[in-house]
This record gives sequence, C-alpha cells and structure tokens, in this order.
Amino acid sequence: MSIEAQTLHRETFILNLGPQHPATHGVLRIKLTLDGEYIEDAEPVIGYGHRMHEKMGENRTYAKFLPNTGRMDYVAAMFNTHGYVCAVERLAGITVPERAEFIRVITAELNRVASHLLWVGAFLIDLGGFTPLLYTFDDREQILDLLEAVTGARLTFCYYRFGGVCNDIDDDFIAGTRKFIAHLRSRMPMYHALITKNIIFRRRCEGIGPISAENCRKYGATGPVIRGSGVAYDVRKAEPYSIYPRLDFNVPVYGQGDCMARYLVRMDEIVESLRIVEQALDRLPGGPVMAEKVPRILKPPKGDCYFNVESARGSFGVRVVSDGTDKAYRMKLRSPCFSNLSLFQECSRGMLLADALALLGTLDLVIPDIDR
Amino acid sequence: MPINMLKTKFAEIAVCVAATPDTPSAPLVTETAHAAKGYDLDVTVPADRVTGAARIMDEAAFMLEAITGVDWMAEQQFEIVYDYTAVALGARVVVRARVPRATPELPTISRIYPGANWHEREAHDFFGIVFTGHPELIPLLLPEDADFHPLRKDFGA
Amino acid sequence: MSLSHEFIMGLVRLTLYVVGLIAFAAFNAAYLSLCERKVPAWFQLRYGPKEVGPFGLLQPVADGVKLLTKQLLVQKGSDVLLFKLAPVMVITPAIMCLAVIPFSETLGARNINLGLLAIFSFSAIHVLGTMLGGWASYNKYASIAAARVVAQNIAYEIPLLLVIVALVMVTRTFNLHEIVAQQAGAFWHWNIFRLQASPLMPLAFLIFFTCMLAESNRAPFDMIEAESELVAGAFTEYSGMGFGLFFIAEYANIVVGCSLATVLFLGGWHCPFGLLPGLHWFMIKMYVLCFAVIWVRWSFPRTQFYGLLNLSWKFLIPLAFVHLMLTAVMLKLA
Amino acid sequence: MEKQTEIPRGLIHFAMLDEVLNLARANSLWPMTFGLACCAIEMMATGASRFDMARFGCEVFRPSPRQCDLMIVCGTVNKKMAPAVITLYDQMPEPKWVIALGNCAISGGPFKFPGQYAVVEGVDKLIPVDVYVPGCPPRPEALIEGVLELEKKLTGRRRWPIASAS
Repeated sequence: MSIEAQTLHRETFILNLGPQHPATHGVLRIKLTLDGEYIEDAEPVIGYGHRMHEKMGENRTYAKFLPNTGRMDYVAAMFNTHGYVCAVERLAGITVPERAEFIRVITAELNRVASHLLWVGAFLIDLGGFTPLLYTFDDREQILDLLEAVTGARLTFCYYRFGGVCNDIDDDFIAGTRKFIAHLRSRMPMYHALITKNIIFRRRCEGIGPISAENCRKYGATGPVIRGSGVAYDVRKAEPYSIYPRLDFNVPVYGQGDCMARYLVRMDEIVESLRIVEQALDRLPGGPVMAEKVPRILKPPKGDCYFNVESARGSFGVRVVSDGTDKAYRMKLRSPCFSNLSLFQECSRGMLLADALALLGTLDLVIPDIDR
Repeated sequence: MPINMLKTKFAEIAVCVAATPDTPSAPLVTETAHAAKGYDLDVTVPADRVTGAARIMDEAAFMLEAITGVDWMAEQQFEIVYDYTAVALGARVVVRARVPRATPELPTISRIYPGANWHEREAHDFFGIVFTGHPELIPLLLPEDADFHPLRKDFGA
Repeated sequence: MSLSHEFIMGLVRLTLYVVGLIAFAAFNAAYLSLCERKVPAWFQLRYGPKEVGPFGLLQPVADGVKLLTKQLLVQKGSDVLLFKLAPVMVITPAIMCLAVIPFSETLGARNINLGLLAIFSFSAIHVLGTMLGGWASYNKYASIAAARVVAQNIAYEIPLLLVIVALVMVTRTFNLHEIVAQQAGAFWHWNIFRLQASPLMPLAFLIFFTCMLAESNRAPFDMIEAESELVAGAFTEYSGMGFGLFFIAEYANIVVGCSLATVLFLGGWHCPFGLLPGLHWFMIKMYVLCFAVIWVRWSFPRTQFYGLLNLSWKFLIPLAFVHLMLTAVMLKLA
Repeated sequence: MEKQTEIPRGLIHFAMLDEVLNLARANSLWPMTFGLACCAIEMMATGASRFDMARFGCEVFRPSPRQCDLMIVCGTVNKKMAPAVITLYDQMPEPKWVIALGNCAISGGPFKFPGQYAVVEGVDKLIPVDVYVPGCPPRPEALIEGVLELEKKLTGRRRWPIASAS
C-alpha cells in the first residue's frame, strides 16, 4: 500500500438496517459500518422477536407446549413440532404406529416444499424481482390447501401428538398430493427458465457471498447453508429418524459455497422432497395413527434427551430435561437460523451492501425462530 | 456409520480430558445409546476445563450445535451443556460442566468456536452465567438494558 | 392592434400548451401507474386493482387525492429549501421535454431546430434534482442513493449521447420534426432499419432503450429506489405529494424516453405500412414501448450496482463507439 | 348550568369534500412492509395471487413509513421492539391507520401468561388501533375483511353487504 493510500482519511459511517427493513424479513436489525457501500462490519442485533418459548416450555405441561412449537419457525412449523414430539417420545419411551410415522414424513416434507417455495420468492424480492414470489406463493397455496384439510391450520400447524398424529389422512389428501406432485414437477422447468437461467440472477448469485465449509462447522451452520458449501450433512442421513432410512432420496450438495449453490440446493431439495412424499404415499401402511395408552398428562422419567430433525433451514434440536413432573424442567430449543445468522458478521466483511443482503437472503432466516 | 472409528475417537477424547493435569476430579465419560438419549457420549468436565474439551472436539472436527444452561436450584448449581455433533460421523457428544449458582463463571470457548459467541451470550441472558474472556457479553435476546435472567428458577418469585 | 392580437393569441396558445402538457404528463403518470399495477397482475395470475371504479379505473384518482391530502413531513436536520425544491426540479424538466416532442405532423408545442439538444439538456437537470432530494433528506439511505444516481446517470448519459451523435450524423439535423419526416414511408425507412447508414442501427436502438431505462431509473436499473437495499432510496423521507411528484416524474420520464425512441428510431407518426400517418401511430408505438418498460421491470431482478456500471463502461460505451465509427466510415464512403 | 348556546354553523361546508377525501383515502390504503412474526406470512399471502389484496388498491407495500397510510401490526410486539413500533408509527404522516393483525398484536395472544417478561400485551398499549383482526394467525380473508372494515370506518358504509348465512 502506498503512503498516500495509508494516510488517506477513510471515513466510515454507521447504518442501522432495521428492525423494520424490507430485506431482513422481519425484525432483524443489522448494525452496519460502511465504507461507502462496502461493509466493514455488520453486526446483527437480534431479540426483537423474542417470545419466551423456552420459558413457556418450563411453565406448562408437555401437551400445552405443543402449539408453541408451530410458532417458532412458522414457515416450516411441522419440523419444530416433529422435533419436539420426538424428543418427548424418546424421553417417555412412546412408540409411534407406523402409519403415523409415514403421515409425519409426508406432511413434513410437504411443509419443506412450501417453505422452500416461500424462500425462493422472498429471495427474489431481495434481489428486486417481484414476480417469482407470486408464482411460488400460488404453488405454496396448493400445499397449504392440502395440509389445511388434515391439520386445520394454514401456517402454524399443530398436527403431531405424542404417539402419533391427531387426524388420519384420507383418500382426498392422497389424491390431491399426487396431483400436486405432478403439478409442481411440471412447474420446475418454468422456475428454472424464469430464475435460474436469468442472466441478472446468475450475475448476482454466482461467486457472491462464499461461505467455507470450515466456517459452517465453526459457527454450527446447517441445512442448505452447509450443503451449499460442499458438506453432505443432513440429519435425515446422519442420524436417521422416523422412516427416513427406508426411503430412497439424495442429499443435494453443491461445493461452491456461494449464493447460487445455496439456491440450487434448495431447488433440488424441492424435487427430492417430492420424491420422498411419493415413496411414502406408495408404501403407506394401514393401521392406527395414534399409539395406544398415551397418558393424558405425560410424566416422563427423570433425565434428559436430545432430538434433532432436519428442518427446512437446518438442524433443529430439542433438549428436554425432565425432573419427573408433568412439566419440563428445561426446554432448550436449538434453532438452525440462530447459528446460520451468527456467521453473517464474518462472511459479510468487505462485501457490497447489496451483495451482503443477497447473502443474508440465502441464509433463509425466520426471525422469531432465531429469537425464540 | 463407522462405529469402531467413533469409539476410538471417544476413547481418545476421554483419555485427553482425563489426562489434563491438576484436574480436581476426573471427567466422567459415559457412552450412551443414541436411540435412547440422542447422543453417543456424555462427558462431564470441571468448569475450567471446557476450553480444553472444546479444543479436543475442534480437532476431531466436531461442530458446535448449542450451548445451554440448566438451573439446578436444589443443588445451587448451574449446569452448562455443550452439544457437539460430528458432521462426518453423525455422532453427538454432550459436554457438561457445573458452576456454583452464586459465582457462575467459566471460561469462554468463543476463541475456538466463534459460533459459541452468541450461544454464550444467550446463556448469559437467560441464566446470568458469566463467560470470562468473552469479547462482548451484552444482552443478545433481551433488551440492551435488561438486568434480569428469566430462565433462573427463582425468576419472578 | 394586430400586434397585441397576435400577442394575446400567442399567450393563449402558450397557456393551452402548458396546461395540455401538464395534463398529459399527469394523465400518463396516473394511468401508467395503473398499468404498472394491472399489467404485472396479469403476468402474476391475479386481477390487480379492480374494485375502485369500473375496472379499477378510478384507482389513480383515489391515490392522487390521497397523496395530495397527506401530511408533508420535513425531517429535522434536513435542508428544507432543497428538500422542497427537489421534487419540482425533477418534475419540471420532465414536462419541459414534452414541449419539443412532435406527437404528429401538426401536434407539438414547439418545433425548434435544436429539439434533440433541448431534451438532453433538460433531462440532465432531473439527475440533479434527485441527487439534491436524496442529499437534503438527511437520511443515510437517501444519501447513498444520491451518490448512486450521479454515478449511474453519468455512466449512461455517455452511451446515450454517443448513439445520438451517430444518429445525428446520419440525419444531419437536430430538429425532431425533420428526423421524423426523413423516416416517412413503410417501416424499412425507419431509422432502426437504416442499415445502409450503419449496420448496427438495431443495436443502437437497443443501447438507446437500455440507457433510457437506466436514465429514468427503472428496474432492473432502479438502484436509487432499491427497495430491498435502501428502503426507498432517495425518496425515503418524502411523504405525500413530495413523493407523488417523484412518482409522476418517473412516469413522465418514461413517456419522454419512449416518445424519443419513437421519434428517433421508430418513425414517429408514420404508419409501418405507409398508410394514414398520424397521432394514433405515434401513440401506439409509444405505449408499446411503455409496455415493454413495465414488462422488463416485472420480469427481471435488480442488477448489482457494479454490474450496472460495468455494463455501461465496459460494454455499452465501447459498442456505442464502434457504432459511431462505423457510421462515420459508412457516411464517408457513401 | 351553562347557558346552552347554539353551535354556529360554519360559513363554508367541507362535508362534501370530506366525503370525497375519505372515499379516496379508503380506496388507497398503502400498507407498510412491516412484518413482525407469523402473521406477516399471512399478510404476504394476502397480497399474493389467490387473495390479491390489490383489488382494493391497497397492495402498494411501501417500505418507508413516510409513504404509508396503514400500519399492519402483524405479530407479537415485544418489549425490545416496542420503541421501534412507536417510532415507525410516529414517522407515518397523518392521516394514518393501524390494523392489529392476530392475537399477539391484540392482546399478547398465546404469549401472555402471569410472569411473562418479554411481550407487550396488545399493541394498543403503544399506539391507537383502528381495526382488530383476531386469529392465530388470521386467514388472509380475515385481513381483507379487516381492510374492508377500516374502509367502512373511513367512509361510513360498507363496500358490499355482508353475505347472509343462507
């Protein structure tokens, strides 16, 4: 560096992005130190959506906490409920009927598709393209229709119970799901033509916001973020749960670690999820959807256990510590977005503001999930 | 999953933790069934050894999933639980440490795992556990001026 | 007596033109903004505004009345004079540009010899207006946008002017009426197909269109109003009609740009088949271009800022230079 | 007892103008891009193709509070966020309206329990609210109904009669 450049007065200023800002998808605030439009430091400030879920886990019975789980990561509510229900079942030693496991996987994977569709639209809004959002929402509405028919909710599903699911699925649901799978498969080429092949989109994503596999590990980033960095880590494969080991599906991995890789991982996951749903529908066994003899008020034995599931955003974990009463002694909810966002500060350094917001978009944040 | 490889790794970790000098009490290492507990190895270390444990986990290419506290009122202790998972192995290790409730202090591991920064701040928010050497131990989820620790069992009492 | 009569008639004519142009600009802004909501609605499998008046036709009226009666907020710390002046500085040149555009053989406020030059001198002012508005807002987002607008408009003014210079070399006049008159006849007489002057003419039109998009700060070049980055960019602090004026100016600029493209490249008021020239052909061509502008906006994501500058400095400007040189050589050889 | 005086009739009547203004305002409610939690997704769904809030001219989501007429508080307002919500409300130019969308914004919803420490129990403790839309989260139809209710509040009449149950 020349002497002039060193002595040149560098002026930075602080820009407060949020808590209300279109790009932060909620109430995230980022304290940016900018040099022109280059980011010197970007410190996320969170907690604007803190809703005491962990506290509430301690002061109500296990069953009464169920609706809360759907309100953390409300875009992919099934997974949170799944993780929580499984953790309590593991602790209390409840076995779930096979049909219920299949239904859980079908609904959860449909929810993953819905979540990814929403993400694609929202990400394109971050990049300034509005139209894809309305296409993806249109497809997403069809999933919500299906799920609403069995769960009774559009968004904050509370469908799983300890020992099964609360409603059995009917033939309408199965037929509708098959129809939807065919429909979405036929739409995927359209999405790729509209988004993936768009030159501006490629320019804005390829090589932008690289995240190394090492950084993912150090910060605990999971889900499409780590899979976009070339690590095939998927809880469904690494620590198989439910009926996933019996199903044939791939874990999409892209090695570039840039925004494009994370986008492609999610697009491929939509296709993979459709495959999973199709297989599960094909092999759906009969039988009950609720385990018999699940006590009304659950009192798991003393001890703790951990259960994590592959949510749409990464590994969602629940640690339940029980003291033998009908309320959890401690309920730790490990949210994937929390860890995914924590690497933003390091990875955004030196980036342009607009690129950093693209990177932020690909982390797929749901703020109340971070703040819990 | 290569179980044997896992076991040797766990044994190594157990040996390393055990071998650290001037340890007041030897670390407790128990192998647990993943299907029943959700983790494969349960390690209890003294509070001042969490950094050593973190270093071992880091060398074994484990990922830090979460740090959390548990308030054991009856024993007047806080338990700090570190969840590690190995990306390649699909194995999960829990490292626990206990600190007295009156002086909840233990060293930070945010130099080894930068991701621990936020988890420790969160534990500080909720329990008031002080991680010594932490770069900025200010409220993360609670308002900036919060002076309460809501997940303590005596909160609001 | 005759002099004063002439003077009064001139005054009446002037007033009529001023009122007419303002009305034209306002009407276009209103209904292009409705189109901006209806047209993408069709792309997006929905209806768009349809409940306010028949087919939603009263929607712009409602918006306009509402904006007019909104409270005007001036932030503490902002430069009040410049803050209030900026919307005027943006809208006035846009309307003034309309004064020299020949809508048909007989319809046009002023037929001046340097019409083309007048348009470019006026349109340069609106950059200044936007910049001042952003700067005077005392808002960091607006300041960043103000810096962006200058860089962007300088970058795109150059290829735009290079294309125009080449065109003027071919047409040998700055008079817009004459430029249109030269293109009389069927569509192969239009400047866009004047391949004997320069084979790159269609490309020149594309450069012109791209630059026009960038100059009027439309997506995918809407860097100054980049919602997902800068909230509302230079207009972040403007409320009520202050914002409304920027809004109108944006559409007036689109109309000016599309009109200019029609005049310069697409044969103005001439019919593509050499039949019945007139105002309607001008309007059809202009609104087709306006539709294209809206279409582009709702189909593409926003470019990155350096991508935008790279496109201009590394691609459009060299290309425009090649076009200019080629035109010069061809003219010399002819 | 005060002597009852007749209120003098104004020389100029603005009733007609007021009516026109209210009609214009009711038909051009620009909401703010402002999502707090779950309900924000349903707000997005309301703007999307199936429900298409654009039909009533209120789809112009403005990111800057200066250009908004309508603040849809969609989700839980917690104590850390409360000052920001008040600031945003103050930044909006008059006339402005607020819709509290969802149980959390109305009363704290499921997060209200004795001894809670983080949630503002109802956004009406911070800013005046015009229309409450209950639900957890409310369906998009409910939000549209809320907007229509707000229009009714402005103009004094409903856009359509309420469909009878038959």
